[in-house]
Amino acid sequence: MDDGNEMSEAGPVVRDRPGERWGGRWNVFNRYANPTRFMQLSAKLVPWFAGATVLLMAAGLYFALFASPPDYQQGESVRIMYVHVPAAWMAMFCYTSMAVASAIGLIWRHPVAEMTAKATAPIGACFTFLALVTGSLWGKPMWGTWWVWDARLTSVLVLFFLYLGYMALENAFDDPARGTRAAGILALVGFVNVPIIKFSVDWWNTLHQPASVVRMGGPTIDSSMLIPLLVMAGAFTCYYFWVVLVRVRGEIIASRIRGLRLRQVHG
Amino acid sequence: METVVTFVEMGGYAGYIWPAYGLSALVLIVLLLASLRGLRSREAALHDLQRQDDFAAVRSRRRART
Amino acid sequence: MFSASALACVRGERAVFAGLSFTLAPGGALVLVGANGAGKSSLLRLMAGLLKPAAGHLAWDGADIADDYEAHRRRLRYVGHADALKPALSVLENLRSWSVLWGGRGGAAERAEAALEAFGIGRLRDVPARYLSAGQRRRLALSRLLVAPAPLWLLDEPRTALDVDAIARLDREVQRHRQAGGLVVMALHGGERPRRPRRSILRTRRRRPVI
Amino acid sequence: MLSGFLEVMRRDVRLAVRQGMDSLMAVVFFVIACVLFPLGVGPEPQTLARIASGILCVAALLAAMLSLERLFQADYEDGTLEQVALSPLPLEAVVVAKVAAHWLVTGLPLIAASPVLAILLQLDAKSYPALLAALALTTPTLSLIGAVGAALVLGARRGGVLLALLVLPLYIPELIFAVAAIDAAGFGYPVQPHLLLLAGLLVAAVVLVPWTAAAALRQALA
Repeated sequence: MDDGNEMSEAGPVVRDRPGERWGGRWNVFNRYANPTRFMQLSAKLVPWFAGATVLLMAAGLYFALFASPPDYQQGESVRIMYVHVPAAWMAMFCYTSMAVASAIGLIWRHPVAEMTAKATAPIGACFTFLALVTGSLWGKPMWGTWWVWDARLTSVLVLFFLYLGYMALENAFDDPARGTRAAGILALVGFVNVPIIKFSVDWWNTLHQPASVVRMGGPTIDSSMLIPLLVMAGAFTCYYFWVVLVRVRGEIIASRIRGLRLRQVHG
Repeated sequence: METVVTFVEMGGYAGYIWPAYGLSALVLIVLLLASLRGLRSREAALHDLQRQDDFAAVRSRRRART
Repeated sequence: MFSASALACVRGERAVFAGLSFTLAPGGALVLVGANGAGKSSLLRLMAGLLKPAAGHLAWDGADIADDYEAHRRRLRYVGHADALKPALSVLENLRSWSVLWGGRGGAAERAEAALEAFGIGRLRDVPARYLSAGQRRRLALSRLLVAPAPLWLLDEPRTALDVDAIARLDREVQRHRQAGGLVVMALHGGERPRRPRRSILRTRRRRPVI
Repeated sequence: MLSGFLEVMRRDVRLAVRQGMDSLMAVVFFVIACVLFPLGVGPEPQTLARIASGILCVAALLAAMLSLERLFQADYEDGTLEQVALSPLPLEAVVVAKVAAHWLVTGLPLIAASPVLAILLQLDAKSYPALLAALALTTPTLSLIGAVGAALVLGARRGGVLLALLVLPLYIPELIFAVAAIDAAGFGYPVQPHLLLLAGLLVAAVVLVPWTAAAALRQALA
């Protein structure tokens, strides 16, 4: 070194141009994802999803509570199915989207994908919770008990734990980027494990088959029941997109706030 | 009137059906409102911060000029 | 030849530095100075491949290190803030593990003992590391540099806790390493000044460079 | 490469032996947890014999999980982890070496202690071989899956409780198949299918875990 290595000196280090409102992260990953574009797009989409949710929900409730006939075996209690089954579907759907978004976030470091995974978790947890509680409320009149260790109920319960683990890990770090990456890996690990857990619980259930269980959701389903089911599922899906867009917008703004705060601290 | 009563009774399953629907509505609405409120408050916070930031930028530029 | 072009580092969501470039030829040394939080340690961790640059490249003989981190790991020794010692193991046991990891089993103990001698702690070889003073721990951590040859040394504030004798030993080893064509990048902590002004100094500073 | 792998393993085993009590803690926990059950459900031999397999497996699972918290934590805190990550040994191999060492110092003692506890819990004598085989196949998988969790919680607040929340749901298949194997032996049914499933899970874990845990460690170091 004394022998005179050429070396350019470090230039100005934080780019401090007025146009760059929030930290270096976005500047760097602009080529992959543009939260600004997402903000514009989501602002247009939110009202549409909100409207679709309200309309489909109203139609779904009408079909579910008025227009569909009572089941010949289960009577009126079958109406619980129209919230229970779509909620259970959404529980799976949300977990899948969370895993896919996490994978995109981890592989391509796509910030909007990371935020989508983070925003999906509480929604999925709520749907899972609803699937469990409505299942329990349906089980009481059908099976005479609030809870049976049925394979499906047990799997959904485990899924609920996976959501809780994801959210707990996400929140356990002082550095939000760190939490998102760790939770993303967990989401993928959980995603690989869900089929194994499902299989093991099925296996376990056949070993310990409780005698009194009436199997839910018979093999055939009448169209008079299918329509409310599908409409409610559509309503829940639109609801998911509505809320997830709102939450991702919130995440983007939160990261802009963090960028500004860091600039206040570090100049 | 009678149809309303039979509707509400739900063939004797009222105690299960209405809690199921009510709880679902409650959870979904609370989640929605919480998400919307979170977004609003962050938007407001960002707005404040940006104003401070612009103000500080203007001031430092003015100082640099003098 | 180790070089960086337009390197940028983002920690958390904060840009630590950006647009940083340097070239280091065989036998060269680079001294990093700068205030706390200016990114000296981050730069060393980038050079080690522990962190990925947010923008820019680090290249060894023209090849981007990101293309082959495994090869890059083989040519570097990194001494960070943590001494990476196990208090329950003896000084020699501690160092022998690293000697095996970097240089293979053959002669691992001998290489470790020679390294301990070079840093003046050969007589402590059988003492459990929990009894060492801070300076002795640091000497042991620095001994890792010598257990197997590697062309690139990355030292993060290596003189912390060292006494005059140890600093002289470190300087001698650095000198010897460079004479053999090795490269050294060394971060100095706040108050320290590089002793010879002609050495290349890279100031990692936020905002304006003050040279 | 092999010498480096063995060195990491040997160093961890040596550390565990030097710090004797630390690794025995898992076994002690296992014993105490198993002893609590008869006190809780009553001493009737029939009752105990019926639930013995479940108690043993749940307690073994909890003991394995509790001991996992320190798997990477100490190395993370004292800088060893970043040095190992910079060594020529791939991080995946480091994970396997450390998990193997962890299994030697906690999994093996658990297996060794299990027959004694099985006697205390009145487990059917026919089930003993199945118990040992099931634990021998389960404990390595528990260590492997737990390693991913331990790597993910590095640097987190409340790492221990968090680790339980992350890892216990993933342990469910292990628990189910292990208990099924032991029970099947007790009832005189074939044990093999359950053991094969456990072996399959072990193989899957051996393939997938090092890779995942290494990714988790890298992001913890970054």
